[in-house]
Amino acid sequence: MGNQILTIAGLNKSFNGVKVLQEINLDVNNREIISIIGPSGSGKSTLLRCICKLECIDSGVILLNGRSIYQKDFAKKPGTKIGMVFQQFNLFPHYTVLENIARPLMTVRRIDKESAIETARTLIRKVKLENKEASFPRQLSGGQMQRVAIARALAMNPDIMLFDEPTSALDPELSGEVFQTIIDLARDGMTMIIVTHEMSFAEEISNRIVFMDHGMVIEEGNPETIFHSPEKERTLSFLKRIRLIS
Amino acid sequence: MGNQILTIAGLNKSFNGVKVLQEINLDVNNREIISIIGPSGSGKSTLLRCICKLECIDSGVILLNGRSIYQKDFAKKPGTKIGMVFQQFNLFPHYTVLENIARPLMTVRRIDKESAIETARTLIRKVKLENKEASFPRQLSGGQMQRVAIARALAMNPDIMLFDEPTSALDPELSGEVFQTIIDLARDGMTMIIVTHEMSFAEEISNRIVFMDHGMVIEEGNPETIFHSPEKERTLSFLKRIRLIS
Amino acid sequence: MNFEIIADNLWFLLSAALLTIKITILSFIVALFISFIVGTMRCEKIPNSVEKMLSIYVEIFRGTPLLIQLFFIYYGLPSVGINMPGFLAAILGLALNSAAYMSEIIRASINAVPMGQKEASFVLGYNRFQSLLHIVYPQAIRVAIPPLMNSFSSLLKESSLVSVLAITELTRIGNLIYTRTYRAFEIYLTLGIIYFVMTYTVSVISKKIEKRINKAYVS
Amino acid sequence: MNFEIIADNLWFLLSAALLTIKITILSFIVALFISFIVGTMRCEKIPNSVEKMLSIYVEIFRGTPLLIQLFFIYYGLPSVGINMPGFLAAILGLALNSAAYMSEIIRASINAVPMGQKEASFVLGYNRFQSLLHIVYPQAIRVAIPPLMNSFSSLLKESSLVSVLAITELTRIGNLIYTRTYRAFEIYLTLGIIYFVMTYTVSVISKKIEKRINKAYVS
Amino acid sequence: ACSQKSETGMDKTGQDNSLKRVEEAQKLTVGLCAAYPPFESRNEKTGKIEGFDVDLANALAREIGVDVEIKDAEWQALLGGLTKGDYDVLITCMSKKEAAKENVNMSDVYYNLNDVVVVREDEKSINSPEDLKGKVIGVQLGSGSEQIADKMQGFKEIKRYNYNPEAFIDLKNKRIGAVIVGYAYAVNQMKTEKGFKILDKPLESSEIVMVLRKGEDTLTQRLNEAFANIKKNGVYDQLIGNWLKV
Ligand SMILES: Nc1ncnc2c1ncn2[C@@H]1O[C@H](COP(=O)(O)OP(=O)(O)OP(=O)(O)O)[C@@H](O)[C@H]1O
Ligand SMILES: Nc1ncnc2c1ncn2[C@@H]1O[C@H](COP(=O)(O)OP(=O)(O)OP(=O)(O)O)[C@@H](O)[C@H]1O
Ligand SMILES: NC(=O)CC[C@H](N)C(=O)O
Ligand SMILES: [Mg+2]
Ligand SMILES: [Mg+2]
Repeated sequence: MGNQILTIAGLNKSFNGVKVLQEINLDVNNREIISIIGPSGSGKSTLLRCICKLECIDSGVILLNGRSIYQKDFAKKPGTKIGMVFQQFNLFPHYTVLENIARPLMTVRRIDKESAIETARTLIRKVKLENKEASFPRQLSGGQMQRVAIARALAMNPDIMLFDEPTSALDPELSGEVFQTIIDLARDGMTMIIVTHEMSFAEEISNRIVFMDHGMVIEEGNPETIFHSPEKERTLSFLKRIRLIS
Repeated sequence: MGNQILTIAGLNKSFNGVKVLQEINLDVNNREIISIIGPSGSGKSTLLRCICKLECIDSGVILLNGRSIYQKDFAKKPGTKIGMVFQQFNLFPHYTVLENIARPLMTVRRIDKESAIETARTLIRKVKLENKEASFPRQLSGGQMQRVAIARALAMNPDIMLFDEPTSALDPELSGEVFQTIIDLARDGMTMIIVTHEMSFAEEISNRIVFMDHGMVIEEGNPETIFHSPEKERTLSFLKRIRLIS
Repeated sequence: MNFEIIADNLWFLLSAALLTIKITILSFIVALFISFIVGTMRCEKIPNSVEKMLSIYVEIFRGTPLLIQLFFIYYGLPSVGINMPGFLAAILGLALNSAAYMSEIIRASINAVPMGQKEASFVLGYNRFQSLLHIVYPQAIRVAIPPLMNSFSSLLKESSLVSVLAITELTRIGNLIYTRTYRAFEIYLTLGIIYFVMTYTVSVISKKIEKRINKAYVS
Repeated sequence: MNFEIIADNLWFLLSAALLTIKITILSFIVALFISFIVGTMRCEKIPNSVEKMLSIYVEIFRGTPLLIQLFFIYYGLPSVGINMPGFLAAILGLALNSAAYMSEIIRASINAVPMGQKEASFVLGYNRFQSLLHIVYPQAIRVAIPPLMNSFSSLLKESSLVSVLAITELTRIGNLIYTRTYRAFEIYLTLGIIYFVMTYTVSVISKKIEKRINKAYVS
Repeated sequence: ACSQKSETGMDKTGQDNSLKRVEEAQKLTVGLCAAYPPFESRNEKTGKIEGFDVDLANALAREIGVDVEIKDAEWQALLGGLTKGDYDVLITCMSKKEAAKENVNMSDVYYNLNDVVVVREDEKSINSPEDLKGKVIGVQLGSGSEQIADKMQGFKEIKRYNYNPEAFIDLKNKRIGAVIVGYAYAVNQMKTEKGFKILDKPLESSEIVMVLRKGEDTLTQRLNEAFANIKKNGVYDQLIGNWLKV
């Protein structure tokens, strides 16, 4: 329990009276990699958005390293930073690749320009975009954009990274490079929650799979169990449908 | 020769200096049904558009019932009317189904309202949309819209009907009803030129198939020959590609 | 504060407002007429010289202040033999000015009608004019109505400028009352309210029409 | 026709045109400032009462004629103790009027920035203000520049109305020469040309800027 | 540019038919600018235009045996309007100097009006016209007072208003130091609005006339006769008593 990094308990969330998340309980240990799967509209994105405070919640607790994310000075304490990677990348179009990573450091962390650029360069190397640092997002491929987005999130030195379908907006050929970047991160020991529809990727990378439906966690367990001998009927039928399509 | 309804000879057409139709010769006999096939950009639509004077031509002759379509009083003589059905239907959105068919009769032919409506009703029955006559186009399915478009063209009592990919904008389920309408027309003895990518339909309905590529008629002949033992290499490779896809 | 003056003159103010409305409606009708012709012509194939002339008309009237246009028409034109009463000059000036803007609205609305509509009507045998009248206009108008209502509002406000041509519409009546009473605050406040009520009414009507159009298009 | 009068007064006219430009630029700057504040506030979560007030401001200034607004500010407000020189009243009137329109442009431009941009910056730890300054504005401005240039042109033309506050800008000088010479045709024609040259210049610059922006966005 | 003038003043033979025209129309059209009490202004109670000039016009018309139509117009537009043919005569407290800008006919002088300097009651620094040096003064655009002001030297600035009332508002609000205006107006002004005083020493005297189109001598003569009559029969003095008694 001592290495539990994220704790979600009794989380409820509704939009205009419609329950979208119901009594979610989820613990994430340090260095753990969790994939969330489930049909469209099951609340996966909403869960991630609650964790990074893009949505406010109706009830429940979300603790990061033992501190409620709703504490006033939450983001200022060490060990309380959350990185988020969006399906649509959401790079800043008016910044170059380098600026996309360095500027937030300067603006939010008040780090001086030189160190910010240095950090940014290190991360650009990490996602293998050395020759693109002066490019603008519109000059990049989707896969490259997503890798920049990952580097940008990493630059803030987060304790946990959230990925919301990081490859859904990409052509299959481009998904590979993004997966590789995430796998590299896993190797470095980053704690991650990944929402994805790519079952083989989820199976390969995760310590744990969480299956959601209708705003509830239906089943969770190790990839082996969930993908090959799930307990619940609903999980099984979802997996069947998904495999049919892909 | 006496029953040749449409004669195209030495037709050339270019857009901004780019040749789109080159030395097209095509004769259409009365009651004949011709399908034009060919790859995208080969000039099929442009050919139809030249025949119905939506495009002007660079050189060549187009005769309908022996009269040049560019003669001054062309459209006023009997036996010189051309019907056209578009891929995008182009129904008039501010008219009901009934009005779409009756109004052109009233405006163009100066037929009085009662007779126009009567004619329109007959045609609506023919395309089996009796219960839709008061609907607006936006309230119809694509297949229904296309049938109204066919009825509208028929109302002008044309000597020949041109169809430019009449089902390309439709879901496969809806294509059937449009094909059926065209088949009914064929049975009534209407002369038709049909541009289509639906090879099996073309094979079933046509007396003759014309294969075009790069603005030229590459090969023509009866469906049997063209589809099963074409002479030209290009025809063969086109048909192979098309079959692969569908 | 002394609103007695307003009470005393309310009747005059309201009848002047009526004149303002009359001027607005008249010039709007003229502008509508001009803008339909100009806007339509600029969408059709017309001789290059005519197109040039129309575009110059639009550019000039959009590129210079209405006030100057009014002065020019009323005070300037008589010296080249074109002499008209103030009321006519006002209507003409407002209409020519608005029509320059409105013709661009009409043009955009006509261009918003899909090409296929014109083609379909042509193939059915409509001539240019019939196609325009029966097929293009009815569809273009739906697109044009909201911005045209907006033009109407602008015209209502801009009609205040014709007070400089000594037409006793709302603004000038305000000025005249003010000459005798010096109660600028009360008078201009009242004028503002009257104008606001008028433009607000227009915008309410406009929203209703828009809603009805959208509804008709969606259902 | 007698354009000697114009030649005689050309210097006069051009220096008045300079004042017109000065008035326009000054009020544009003030309007820009107001419209950024108003437009931004109306995009953010603000107390309902404040939102109401801002929307009333916008509606009133868009719903009444500028002429009345100018009269009210200059001649009306002194009676409630707000007394300012004509130049200031002119700038203020023009700016408040334009800002009402421009704030809607700013609002639309901010809303045109995809929600994801604000969310991304929020997740990275930007506060509201930083997000606005570093992420939202730079993107909104690209969208806003063409319509804002248009507002500038309108302002240039509307500045002719401040002649009623006895400010000797271009239109007033024209009137002055007119009452001395009665050569309305030549004078107002010249005024028209000067205004046209100014607005035309603005529109040329505006098109250049637009092109550059589009290029930057496409390449 | 002068050709259009013949359509009003002269008939085809170049004869002056102005009197005939008025008599035939049974109407004398009088142009004035109703922002100059007590000569002409709009009564804020009745909404009618009233004043010395209006009554004078009526008295003269009665002598001639025709009706009067009053047309209100901008001061700056009056002379232009007269030449255009909008009015038969201007009776609007216009001085010879004001009218001389245009080639016009003038009647006999019907009033002598001093121009005076008006200042705030509490004004200490301006006691005579000489004190106006270095001050901002206000006048009505295009008026005789403006001409006087232009002739005098040494002002800081001359502010030219569309109407005198605006000048007085600015005077009251201390935006300017003095207003130069006709004596009668000044007196009337001080009846409605307290807080001003007139400097004892008048500036210049202006001869007020009726203004007609150039060459319309018959009408000018007839008006002069009529004026002589009402002066003789006491009507004129009565009007003076009604409007211009100080
Ligand atoms: N801002 C919002 N307002 C109202 N309803 C919302 C909002 N965002 C999400 N919802 C609803 O909440 C439910 C869960 O949405 P969510 O996006 O979390 O699903 P998801 O599992 O991420 O689906 P997908 O796989 O399609 O991304 C859906 O029914 C959705 O319509
Ligand atoms: N209005 C036009 N202006 C310029 N080029 C045109 C125009 N219309 C068609 N073309 C060109 O002419 C060529 C023939 O076009 P056309 O539409 O006739 O082909 P098609 O055989 O109908 O193709 P598809 O099967 O895609 O409909 C194409 O290269 C097209 O780009
Ligand atoms: N009716 C008028 O406005 C008269 C003007 C007057 N002559 C003046 O000097 O101001
Ligand atoms: Mg989602
Ligand atoms: Mg085609």
